[in-house]
Amino acid sequence: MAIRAMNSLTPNQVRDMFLYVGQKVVENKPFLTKIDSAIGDGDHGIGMSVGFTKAEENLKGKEFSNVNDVFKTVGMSMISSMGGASGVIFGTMFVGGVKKLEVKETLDLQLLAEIFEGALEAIKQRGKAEVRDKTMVDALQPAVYALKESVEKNFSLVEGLRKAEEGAHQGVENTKNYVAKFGRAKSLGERSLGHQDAGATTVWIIFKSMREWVEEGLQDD
Amino acid sequence: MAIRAMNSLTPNQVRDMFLYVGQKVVENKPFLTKIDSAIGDGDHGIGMSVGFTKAEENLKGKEFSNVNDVFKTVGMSMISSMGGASGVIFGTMFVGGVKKLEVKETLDLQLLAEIFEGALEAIKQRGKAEVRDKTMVDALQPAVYALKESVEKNFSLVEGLRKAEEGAHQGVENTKNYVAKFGRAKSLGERSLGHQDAGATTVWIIFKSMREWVEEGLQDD
Amino acid sequence: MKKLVNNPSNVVEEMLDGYVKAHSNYVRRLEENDRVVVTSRKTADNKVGIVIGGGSGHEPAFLGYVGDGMADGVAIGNIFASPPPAPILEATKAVDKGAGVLYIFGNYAGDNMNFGMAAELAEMEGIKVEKVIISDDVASAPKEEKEKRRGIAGEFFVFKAAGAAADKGYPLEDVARVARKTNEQTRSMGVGLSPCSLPQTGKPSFEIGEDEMELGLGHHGEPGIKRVPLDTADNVADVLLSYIFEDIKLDQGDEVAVLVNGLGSTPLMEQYIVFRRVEEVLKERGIRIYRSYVGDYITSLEMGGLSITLTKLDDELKELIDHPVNCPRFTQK
Amino acid sequence: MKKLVNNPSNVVEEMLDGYVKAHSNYVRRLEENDRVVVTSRKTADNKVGIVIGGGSGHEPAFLGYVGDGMADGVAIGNIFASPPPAPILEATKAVDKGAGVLYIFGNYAGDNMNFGMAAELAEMEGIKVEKVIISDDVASAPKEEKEKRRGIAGEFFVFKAAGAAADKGYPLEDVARVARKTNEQTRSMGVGLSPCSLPQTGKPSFEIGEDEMELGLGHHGEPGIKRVPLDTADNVADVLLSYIFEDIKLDQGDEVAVLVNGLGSTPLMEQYIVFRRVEEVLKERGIRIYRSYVGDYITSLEMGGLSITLTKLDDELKELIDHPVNCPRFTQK
Ligand SMILES: Nc1ncnc2c1ncn2[C@@H]1O[C@H](COP(=O)(O)OP(=O)(O)O)[C@@H](O)[C@H]1O
Ligand SMILES: Nc1ncnc2c1ncn2[C@@H]1O[C@H](COP(=O)(O)OP(=O)(O)O)[C@@H](O)[C@H]1O
Ligand SMILES: [Mg+2]
Ligand SMILES: [Mg+2]
Ligand SMILES: [Mg+2]
Ligand SMILES: [Mg+2]
Repeated sequence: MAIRAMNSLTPNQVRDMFLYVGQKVVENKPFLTKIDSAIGDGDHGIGMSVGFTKAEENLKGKEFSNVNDVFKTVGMSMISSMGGASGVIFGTMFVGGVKKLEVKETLDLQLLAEIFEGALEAIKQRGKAEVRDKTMVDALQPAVYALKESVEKNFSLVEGLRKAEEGAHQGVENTKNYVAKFGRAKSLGERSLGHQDAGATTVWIIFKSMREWVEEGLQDD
Repeated sequence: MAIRAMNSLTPNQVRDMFLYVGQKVVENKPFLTKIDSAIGDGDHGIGMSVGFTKAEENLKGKEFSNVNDVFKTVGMSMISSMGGASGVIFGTMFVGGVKKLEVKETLDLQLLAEIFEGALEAIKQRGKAEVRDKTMVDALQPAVYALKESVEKNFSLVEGLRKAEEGAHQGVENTKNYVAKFGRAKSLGERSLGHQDAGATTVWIIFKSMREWVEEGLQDD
Repeated sequence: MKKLVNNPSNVVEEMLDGYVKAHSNYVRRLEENDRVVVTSRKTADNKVGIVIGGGSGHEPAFLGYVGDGMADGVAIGNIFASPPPAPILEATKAVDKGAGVLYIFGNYAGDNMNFGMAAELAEMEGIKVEKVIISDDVASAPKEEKEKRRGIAGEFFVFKAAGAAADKGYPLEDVARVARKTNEQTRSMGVGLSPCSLPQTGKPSFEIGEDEMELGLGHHGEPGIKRVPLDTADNVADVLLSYIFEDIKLDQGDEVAVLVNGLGSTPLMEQYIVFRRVEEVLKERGIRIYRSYVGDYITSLEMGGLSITLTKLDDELKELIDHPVNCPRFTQK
Repeated sequence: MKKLVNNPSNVVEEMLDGYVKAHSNYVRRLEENDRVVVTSRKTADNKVGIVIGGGSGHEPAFLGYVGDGMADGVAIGNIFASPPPAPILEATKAVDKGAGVLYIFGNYAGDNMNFGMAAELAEMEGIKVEKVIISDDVASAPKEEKEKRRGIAGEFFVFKAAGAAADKGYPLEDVARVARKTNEQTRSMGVGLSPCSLPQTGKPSFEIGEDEMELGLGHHGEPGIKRVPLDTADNVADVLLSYIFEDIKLDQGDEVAVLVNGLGSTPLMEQYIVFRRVEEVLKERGIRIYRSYVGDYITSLEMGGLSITLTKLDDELKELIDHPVNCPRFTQK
């Protein structure tokens, strides 16, 4: 059942979308390793792969009756398996937005914007990072703004995701101009300039893959 | 009181001769280090310097009434300060020959030959090394033979010492053709070929310096 | 750097496997979560539980300090990465005897967040939890911001004091108080000579010249205060101590516990040479060493270097420092 | 290699200084000879004295093993060089209580000669002395010539057993018998990954490629049996064990003590990973591990690598291995 450019997704489609996203993140492991090696400890690709592999284990073959549980499953898989700062931060990216959300049976652009806005808030609260601190927040925040703007402009789901992807990508580029304030890159000070942040890169890959899946109607079954 | 080419020495002259010998060995520390570094652990120069410095401490300014005590003092200084195999071996080179010797008040070539012959026996018994095992025995044995032959030929003290020096030197050269059987060089097997033995080199330096002192009538006071 | 490992992804699992096999009379792994090691020995009813933890690669810390008189459980992360909340929570449930549980961990973003989440979850399950965050590394932030400092070797003294307090039957708030006091009274300053490398990446944790050292190096290779030429043991001890003396008031007659902690590949010989100078300097200043510890207490794999830790003691802390300990990797009579 | 030292000629003196300052409740240096460290604790009247020793650079061996239930005195040589007879003799006089003294040392030319001379001198002074020479390194000579083998990490088990026997009041000949039996029943096999260097020369103790290891490497960098490519921890454990199994008959149901000994810079993590495999292999063969020890027991400064030691136990040795120990660098309850 390949539907091109769906405008809203069932819980099981959301599941499939994140299975695809996970696949893409795992494929990018060497790339993320290289980025984190330049100014971090080189384990970001490993960590994200562990998290998404755990998510795949917990999503695959399972039926979901609401959107909330899919997000929760992805987020909790990360939190429970990854460890480190990024386990909590990326886990919160999925859990944070649905924590107080009433049960939803379809995911449209408005809900997506709402969920990631909640996630952004939760991450900032948890990790205390703001834009310009050279973290994944630098990619997530513009992505969230793009989603919200797209809702206002009545864009389609795929259009909204493309805007978010572009926003995240711009955020990644911006991180090159910032001095790190969190994580291991922090202690490098000025030496972190010129390098993009690994976590921000992952955020961009996540939005890019979501857009691809929705656009192509790709499915994992 | 500089007497050229003395034919017999008083106990205090023997003392002064060994003070001179010690000085020469200490001067050769870097040379011995280099030799021991090639196939050993590089500490032979350090060790011999420690031993002769201790000997100097115990000889200097002291009056000796017999030859035996001078030899004993040098040997015991080494045994007590150096440690390792070479402390015992070189200590025995001085102690071993006078251990059972009756008290002597002058040192002539015959006594010298007798003392070092006893030393050679004691060292072989202690360390179980024979000629061709690439140790100091390879230098000491020809030196002892040369001394004995010189006694038979009625050579002067300085002539006898020169023959001993030559014998020791030939012994050092011979060690280059032997595979080490003792000490750390032992584990190198064939790789020790082409290198001279450090302890043999020290024996040569000792006889060479004795000859110099007797020849020049050098004194340390 | 060369490693004796199998699959680099499995080093933590396999180390834990080996560890509990070697010390089965002391500890066991939890069935609920295999990244948890808890004491298998009987402890007093109603004893406050102590859960410690952090990344792997610091062995004998942290797992080596689970045993009589120290911690009851440890949550084990990947190399140099905080454990997730799940093992922390499971450790908490396993060691709680109704008197509550104290978390002690170093001040790192990951540990803060994961122990923080675990504490929230534990409290949702009705377990009282207190957290004490260790910040002894004077190199990592100015004096006025001690709470921002990293936790390094001084963690050992906090485990020691809190473990003793719990063993003596102190209630949770007092165990936490004692742990906080120890942290307040503890200062560490380290020096790095050579890096380590992670099994998974093989990359050295930092670059350093053959005759340089890094003053204030962190336990994961974080840069310190400055890169200076390698110096003598005595001068290094003097410099490290000077940072500590500038940071905490120590007067004639004061008593301290001293820890000279090797980072992994620094021989005991060098650690004792440094300790010798520490003792000399403290004596000159009229500061009395009440107890001293020399050795690899909290390492960074095969990193080269060491740190000096001083903890200013009062009567209460002296009693706690004296308390016996029996752990797989630390015993005190 | 970088060192935290002052004058390289003084490293042993300064280490000893630091050591006795750090452990003044356990040990003291002799006034008669400052290269001797003896226990400062009360031991039973008429207890057989145990004097151990050898070169420095193997810390915690040998000085760390002077204390309750192990040795009474240690004679300390320069780095990797036997002590002279004088400190051995002084140690002997200091620890003799009339019941005689046992010397335990590794089978090296220097140690043999110096302990030998000291024994002669001690006997001239009317002290009964027995010598037990340890030769556990299977790599260093063929099986038929066990008496020519070097002593490496297995020395620890001999100290342990003899120390316990002396503590239990065995007479000299029995302490010596037990030490000899332990040596007979002990086999070690090591692997070297990276060299150390002497403070005085700075020269690496051996050369080795980035992906090589030396099977059977000696404790001073002596070449072993062969140079092979670096392998996984499990394969290395298997190979080391295979040499041991070929050398000593171990049948199903036999009981052994196991020591995985780090040479200096090999992280505990890797040592436990190797121990994990050792346990697995012994279990497969139905050999029971009675007690196990993992850690840096006898090192070679900052050398990289480790060794595996197995000691086949009978009832007498089991009792001795179980005996409590309280030393500055090793404690067993
Ligand atoms: N406090 C924080 N808030 C938001 N993101 C953070 C924070 N700390 C770290 N990150 C993100 O985590 C990424 C690093 O992840 P990872 O390499 O997996 O963890 P670690 O830094 O523990 O090695 C950084 O690139 C950054 O984007
Ligand atoms: N058994 C022995 N018999 C005679 N000489 C020996 C013996 N063992 C070693 N030597 C001598 O000692 C020398 C090494 O001395 P040194 O370097 O001071 O000691 P070590 O070998 O302990 O480092 C060798 O070059 C050799 O001449
Ligand atoms: Mg990272
Ligand atoms: Mg040498
Ligand atoms: Mg990390
Ligand atoms: Mg030597």
